[in-house]
Amino acid sequence: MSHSPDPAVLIAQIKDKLGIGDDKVYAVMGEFAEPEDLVEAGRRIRAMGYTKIDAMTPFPVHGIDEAIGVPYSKIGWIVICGALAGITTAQILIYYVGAIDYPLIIGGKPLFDFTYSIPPTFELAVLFSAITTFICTWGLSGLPRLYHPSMNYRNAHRASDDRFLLVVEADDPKFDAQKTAQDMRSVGANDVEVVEG
Amino acid sequence: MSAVVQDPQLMAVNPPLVQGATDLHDLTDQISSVVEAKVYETPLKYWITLMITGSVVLLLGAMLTYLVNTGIGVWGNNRPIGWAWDITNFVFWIGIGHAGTLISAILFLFRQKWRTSINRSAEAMTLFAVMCAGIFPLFHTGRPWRAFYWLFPIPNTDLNIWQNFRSPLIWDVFAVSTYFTVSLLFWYTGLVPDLASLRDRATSKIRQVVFAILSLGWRGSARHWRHYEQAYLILAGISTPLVLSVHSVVSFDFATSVIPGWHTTIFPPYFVAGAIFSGFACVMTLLLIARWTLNLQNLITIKHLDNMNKIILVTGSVVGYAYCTEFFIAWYSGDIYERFTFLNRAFGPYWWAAWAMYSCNVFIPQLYWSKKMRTNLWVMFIISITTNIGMWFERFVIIATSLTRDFLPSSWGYYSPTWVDICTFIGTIGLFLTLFLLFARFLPMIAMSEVKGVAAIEKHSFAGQVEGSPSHR
Amino acid sequence: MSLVNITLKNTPAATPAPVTGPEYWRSLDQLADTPEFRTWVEREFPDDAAAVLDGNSRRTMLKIMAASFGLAGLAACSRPEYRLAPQARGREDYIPGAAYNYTSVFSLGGHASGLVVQTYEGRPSKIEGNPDHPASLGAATALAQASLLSVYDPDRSKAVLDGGKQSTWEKFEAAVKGLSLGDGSGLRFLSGTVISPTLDSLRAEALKKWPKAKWVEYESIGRDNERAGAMLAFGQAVNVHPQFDKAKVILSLDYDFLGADYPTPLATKLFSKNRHVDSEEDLEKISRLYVVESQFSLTGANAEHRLRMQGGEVQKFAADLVAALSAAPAGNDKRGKFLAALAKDLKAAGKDALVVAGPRQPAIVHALAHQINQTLGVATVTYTKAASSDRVDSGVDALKTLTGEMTGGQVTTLIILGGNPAFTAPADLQFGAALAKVANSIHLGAEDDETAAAAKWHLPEAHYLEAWGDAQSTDGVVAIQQPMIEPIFGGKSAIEVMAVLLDSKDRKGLDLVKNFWTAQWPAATKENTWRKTLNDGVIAGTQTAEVKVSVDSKRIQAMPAPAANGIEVGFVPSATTWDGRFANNAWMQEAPDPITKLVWTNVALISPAMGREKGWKDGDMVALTRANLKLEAAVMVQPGHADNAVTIALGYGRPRSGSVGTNVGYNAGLIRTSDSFWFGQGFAIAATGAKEILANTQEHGSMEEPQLVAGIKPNKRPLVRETTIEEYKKNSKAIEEMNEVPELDSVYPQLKWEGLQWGMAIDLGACTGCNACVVACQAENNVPSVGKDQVLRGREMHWIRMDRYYVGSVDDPRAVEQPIPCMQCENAPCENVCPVQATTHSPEGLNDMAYNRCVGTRYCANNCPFKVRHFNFLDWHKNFLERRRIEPELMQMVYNPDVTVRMRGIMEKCTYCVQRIQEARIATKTDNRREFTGEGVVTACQQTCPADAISFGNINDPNSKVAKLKKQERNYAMLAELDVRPRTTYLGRLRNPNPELEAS
Amino acid sequence: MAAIFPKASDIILKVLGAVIGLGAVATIGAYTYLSYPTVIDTGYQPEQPVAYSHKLHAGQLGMNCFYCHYTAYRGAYAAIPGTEICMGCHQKVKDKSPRLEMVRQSYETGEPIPWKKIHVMPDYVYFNHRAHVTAGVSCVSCHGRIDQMVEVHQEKPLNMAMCLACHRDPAPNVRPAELVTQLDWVPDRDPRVIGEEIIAQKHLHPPTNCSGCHR
Repeated sequence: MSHSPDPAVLIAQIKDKLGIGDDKVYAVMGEFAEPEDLVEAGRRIRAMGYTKIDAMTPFPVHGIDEAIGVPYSKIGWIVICGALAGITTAQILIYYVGAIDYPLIIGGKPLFDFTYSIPPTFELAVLFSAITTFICTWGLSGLPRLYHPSMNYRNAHRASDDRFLLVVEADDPKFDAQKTAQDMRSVGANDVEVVEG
Repeated sequence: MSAVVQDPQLMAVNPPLVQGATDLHDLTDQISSVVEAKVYETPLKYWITLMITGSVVLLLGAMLTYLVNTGIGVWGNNRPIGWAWDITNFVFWIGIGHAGTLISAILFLFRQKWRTSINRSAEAMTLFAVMCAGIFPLFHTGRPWRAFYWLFPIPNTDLNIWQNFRSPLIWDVFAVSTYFTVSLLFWYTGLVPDLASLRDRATSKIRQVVFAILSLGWRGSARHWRHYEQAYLILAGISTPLVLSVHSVVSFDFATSVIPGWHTTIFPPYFVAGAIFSGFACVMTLLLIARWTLNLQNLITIKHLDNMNKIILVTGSVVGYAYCTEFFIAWYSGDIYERFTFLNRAFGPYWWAAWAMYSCNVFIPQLYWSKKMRTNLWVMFIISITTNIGMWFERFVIIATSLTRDFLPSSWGYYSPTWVDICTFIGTIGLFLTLFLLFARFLPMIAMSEVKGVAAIEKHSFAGQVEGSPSHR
Repeated sequence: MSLVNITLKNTPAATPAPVTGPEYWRSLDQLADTPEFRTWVEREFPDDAAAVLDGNSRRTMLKIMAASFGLAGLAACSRPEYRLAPQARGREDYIPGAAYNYTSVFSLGGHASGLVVQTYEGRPSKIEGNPDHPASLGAATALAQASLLSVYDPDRSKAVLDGGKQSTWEKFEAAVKGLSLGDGSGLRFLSGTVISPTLDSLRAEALKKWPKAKWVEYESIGRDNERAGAMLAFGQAVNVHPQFDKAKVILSLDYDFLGADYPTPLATKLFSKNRHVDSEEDLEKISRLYVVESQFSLTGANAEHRLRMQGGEVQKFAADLVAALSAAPAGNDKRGKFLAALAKDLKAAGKDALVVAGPRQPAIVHALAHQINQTLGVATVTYTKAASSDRVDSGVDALKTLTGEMTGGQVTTLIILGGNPAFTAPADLQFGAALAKVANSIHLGAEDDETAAAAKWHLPEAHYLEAWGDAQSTDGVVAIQQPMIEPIFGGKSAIEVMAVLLDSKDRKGLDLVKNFWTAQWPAATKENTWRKTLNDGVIAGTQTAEVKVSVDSKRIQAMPAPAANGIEVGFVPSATTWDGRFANNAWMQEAPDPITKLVWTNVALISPAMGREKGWKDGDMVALTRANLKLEAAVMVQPGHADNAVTIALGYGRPRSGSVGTNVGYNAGLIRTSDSFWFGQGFAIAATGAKEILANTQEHGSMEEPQLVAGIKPNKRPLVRETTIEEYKKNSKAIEEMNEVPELDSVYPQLKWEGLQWGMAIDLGACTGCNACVVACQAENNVPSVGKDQVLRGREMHWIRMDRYYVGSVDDPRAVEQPIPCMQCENAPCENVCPVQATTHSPEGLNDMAYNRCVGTRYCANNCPFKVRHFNFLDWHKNFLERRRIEPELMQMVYNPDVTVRMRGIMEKCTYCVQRIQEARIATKTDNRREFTGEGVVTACQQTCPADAISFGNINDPNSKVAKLKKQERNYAMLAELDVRPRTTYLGRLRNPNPELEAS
Repeated sequence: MAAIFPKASDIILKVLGAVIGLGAVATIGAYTYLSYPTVIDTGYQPEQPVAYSHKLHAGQLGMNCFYCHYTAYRGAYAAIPGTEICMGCHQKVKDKSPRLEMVRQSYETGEPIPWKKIHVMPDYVYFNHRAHVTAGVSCVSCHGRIDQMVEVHQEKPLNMAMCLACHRDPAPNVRPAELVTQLDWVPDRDPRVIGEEIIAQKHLHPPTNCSGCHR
């Protein structure tokens, strides 16, 4: 038998979708003083079967990605497309301008020639790839954003200073606030906290 | 938490790049304290310097206004010397800029850890130098109010006329604007994690908000870092050929012309070498000043300076080699005009400029063969200055002396600058310094996250656990 | 980190930010008067705002009309309101904006040259030579060209002055009625050489009315010596007509007939005639020119052989030559050799020889020249009877007598018809002072000048393009002087003033002239003849018949050799300001002297030897003194100048001229005396220690590179190429081979230039370097004058310039001249580098320049191997007006409406007069509806060239002259090795030296 | 540490971004349209000192354009006729009309009638009416249907793009020269074909290089 869903629930769902829902558990977070410990702990937490793990560090810690299973970045491929776009744009622009839209005899040279189109083409390729890179970096990292639940963690501000945070997010199937906090402590995390937001 | 170990023997063989900082937090403190200092906490000498340079910027504004109101005639340019100080300064500033990119990009690719403490300021320097450079191509035109948009291929419903892609000047427009954009993105990308640190350290609400926005909400999450590092690597990768191309294109302005002394195939490599040369000299000057005014001895060590001096020595010699080649070709080509141009360069009315450039760029840097000289602060300061002077003269010699006496003796002429020429150049120097001082005071002058990475390695380097800097895999 | 813990007491006060963007426009707005206008101009085309607001733009007349009908006060639309003012009762079939040509005539120094004047909306805008006039043959001199600018000279005298106070013509006429002249014993007339038959008739009338009156003719630069010489030789007044084109061997005794000594193009026309080489035979026609002179004149520069000596030694030389013709002379020095070879050559030439004497040489030298010509039995000179009246005294002596009478008080009324005697009269006469003693002195003059200041009455003289008149050239042909425009400042011409004095019934110039002439014609055909005359510009059948004359050698006494004591100072007419009447003419002031290349000044020219001896450099100030006379002037070392001699041009240093000419240069008149009118001995010269900066348009005077490093031989650049006829006969490739060009290959496919293709060939053999093309181009293309300070900065704007290179030793060089317009390169290096396509190539091979697209990077100019591109570093037109504090309207009227007036910040250059090409194209295609093949296009420089050295046309048309010339073997392109493929090519110069002298 | 921004801020951020983005696009679009020559340059219609109706004279009375603008086929400028041309007719026709007061005055005094200029070219552009009219370019091509305008206004942008368009492909705008003043002319065949024939026969090749119009 079916019944129409309660509107209140619906609204709550929509609010959640928009990210302005009521506070709920985001993750369990803990901190480490040394990168090595973080890597080690990460490896172990993952071994326990957690999949939604993240780390917050003041500098890129070597080996953490493998440890907590963050996939390799795809930016490179996108940028190559950017570069190709730059090259085509330049070639088309120069050809159109010189040979199609307003052909003029200049210095007895042909209306279009590969030789003199090289420098602008190269520059445009570089420009396009640079811009692509820049946009992708933030886009893929889900930035810019002003609010993030992790910021409610007591020591979040030290993640950009001298602390190395380990995060197990709530939408992890294996997640259970008490249990997970337990595991975190067991791998040596300090100030373990269930972070809401 | 463990301190960065200072083992005496190790210090001897391989002094750590980050000294004095007891741990990561201390390091953050040291670097951020400059930015977070209250107005009165910053040394007075800083504010005084800023006031002086600031007033020079006003001078620049006045000069440019006068120029646009009255015409290029207020400069000394004439027929045949259509380009003089304007383009000289343009090339000079672009050249300065290059070292920044090279330090941050090429040294990065070559895994030179020692770059970390200087690359931020070097990149900033690039930006400011390119800004100064950009002033000249725009304002050297007779009708800047037209030039600034007729030089870009903006679709035009009224005229249906476009740019001439055969012209090296259009290549310049593309190269320089690309160069500025890329440098800016590169610099900003590197800045974001540090901005995040500042945000997290901020005590006042305003600072928090400002830095929160500037840092784009950076959390240092592993998911950020993986893209970030990739991006940084790519940007470094494309900046390297870019920086080479930019100065090659600048050199095309001359190389593709028909004027003896300009029409030379050696120009691209020669200009690039010169650019690195002058750029490193300029970085040197700035670092030494910063080191003095903001007491950064711990962060900018003698080792850094020594390495840079080695590069200055090498590039200086490359430039010297280029000079010799030019003369050889002039003689070997048998072209009477080419021949005369180079005789005229060394012994004509502008002999003094030529010899100033030979001495400053080739002879003086040879002192750096001795380690004593390379590590003496005063020596390196003076040489960094003479090098910049020398490189300015190089551009002037190439541009002006080649034009003074070209093909037809009837149209030979002589150029001497007016007070407006001089003040405009001084003005750009003021602009450059002002921007740099503001940067040094209001943004982290040293890439914290990177230094921390290095520090973390340093700590383990003698324990033999490290495979290269963590800032890339 | 050590922190100095202090608090800042004084935070830096914010300095007011510099003026930015919008301000800029406001500054321009000072020139416009209405906000609407400004906003519109900015919106519509800010780049030309300056031009428009300056009112420097073309179609100025429309604009001015518009302005006068009130451009202001229209808040309605964002768009400015242009008003159109059609003539309410216009002329039938008058087409606004179209050019109308009228004939007229230009008189100077006793010579007349016929003109064709182009007018737009009733304002003269360009002067050309009248092909039907015997003294111009279609060409016009630089001075004639520039006389156009004087029409619009805002410094011209604008009102009748009575004792310096403003008055009116009516008052003057009343005053004239009041004069009691009686039999005219106290009445004197002073005028320049009268060559106007109408004025002559009025003169006769006046002398009849006042029998005791006297009429004195005085020209600072005139033909008195020539006349006296003829008198002396032939015992009667004849005009001498040397036929330079018929002569094979020519000797010029200090006669700069290619330059300032001959104020019409005729001499150059004739001389250059047989220097055009189109075939083998033509090689034989090339004449051989010997010149004996003190200054290094243009004629000397063109001479095969030149002997420099003091002006005073010339008569000795002439006498020796007479002797040498009968008995071979002794003497083995340069002079001796020269004399011997010359005598031999002259004799060999026989009837094809020609000896001419310069107007600065005394009568005796002219007489000797006539004698030699007669002895040689030359067929190269003709004589015509000169009109002369015994009631007229002319020359310095006449003026001396007159001033005597004036100081003596015999003269109660002096009427000065034109000219500026107070400035031009010899210093010892003290004319100014004498003039002040005359009770009723009436001065008719173009400027409120030195004479006007001293005279009681000053009357503004109408410019010759404002007034009716006529002029007779030396061979008798009369041309009618038609006005192009009403007198702008209400001036009157000499004949009109005479009419007032004589109280004749005709008062208007037109009536006077027309009635004078029509009276002599059969009544039936009066009108037609008159119309025809106006159309042709000359009155048919007025040529005076040749006369046979013979020299009476008894009259020619052996003259005492002049005592050579100390420095000789010679005075020469200025090629730019003549006797000073062009001092206020910016075009002439900025036209470089053909030899010295100086602008905006004259100098004391000395020989290199003298320079070395005294240790003087260019610009050192010296004092020239004799008795109580003193002149301070800057010296310039002139290669080829005679030793112990100083030459200084007249016509500079005007103490009372306009805003252009006042106190520019040095007034040679201060030491010019009636006894040493042209040259004199016994001057002392000493450096004053001061230094003057001289502005010239050419720094380096030789094709040879300067010696920079001992041991490295400087190269000679093959720019101007010349060879001797002998060489050329031996090897016709001689010219071409002077520059070996490597095999040229381009990475780009070469364009095919098919159909109509423009090109130019300049014959360096014919070109004498007279500057006419430079000024013609300036007039045609609205080329601005920039002033001395800017020339010093190397910013002169002439689209075609005259390069001068010395050849040979510095003490005794020759000089070659080379006009340099834009080469219109097929592979134009300037086009490649322009970022905005402001300069591109037309399918007809023109290097187009779109001024309104140019942003002014100056890259094109840098990359131009010939440096023919000129940049508007400042707003030249505006600057010029501001410097002269005058209303733009007037100066604008001189502009050619078919050429854009360039604003500051943009590049400009020669375009082969593209406006003329387009006009011709439209004319052809609209009138006879057929393909335009390029016929009938004549560039401004080509049209005015007295030497016909410039040919222009379709190089793809095998029958065109230019195509034929370009096929010649002496045709070469400068800097061919650059593969820029210039469309302007040069024809190598062929010289005809005397083998005997060439060796030495 | 507490978050600096409230939860909702990211939504606001996104919305803000979207608004700014769309705004930018809209602005550019609007600017492009408003700065489009056909928009800004056309439609200028000042009030003339004399209420002269082209619709009446050229349209209904069917007077030939060249009757008044006779310089159009003889010179560079299609000049406004002198007052005497008006009076040629109006001495007899409507010789008392108060609306012609100014015309009569001008004829008597010789003071020109201050007509207002509508079709203005920049000073650096050289357009020659004679060349175009004799080539067979009709008045209508640049001035529109003047014969239908009571008060004349500018119909075409008269900008460089417009000139170029025709110079590159003149055929559609070329007609037999004697028909140039027939603004309402309807060709019996494809005008392009007619144009091409005339172009071939008159050797017309309009320039598209700079010096064609700029000197």
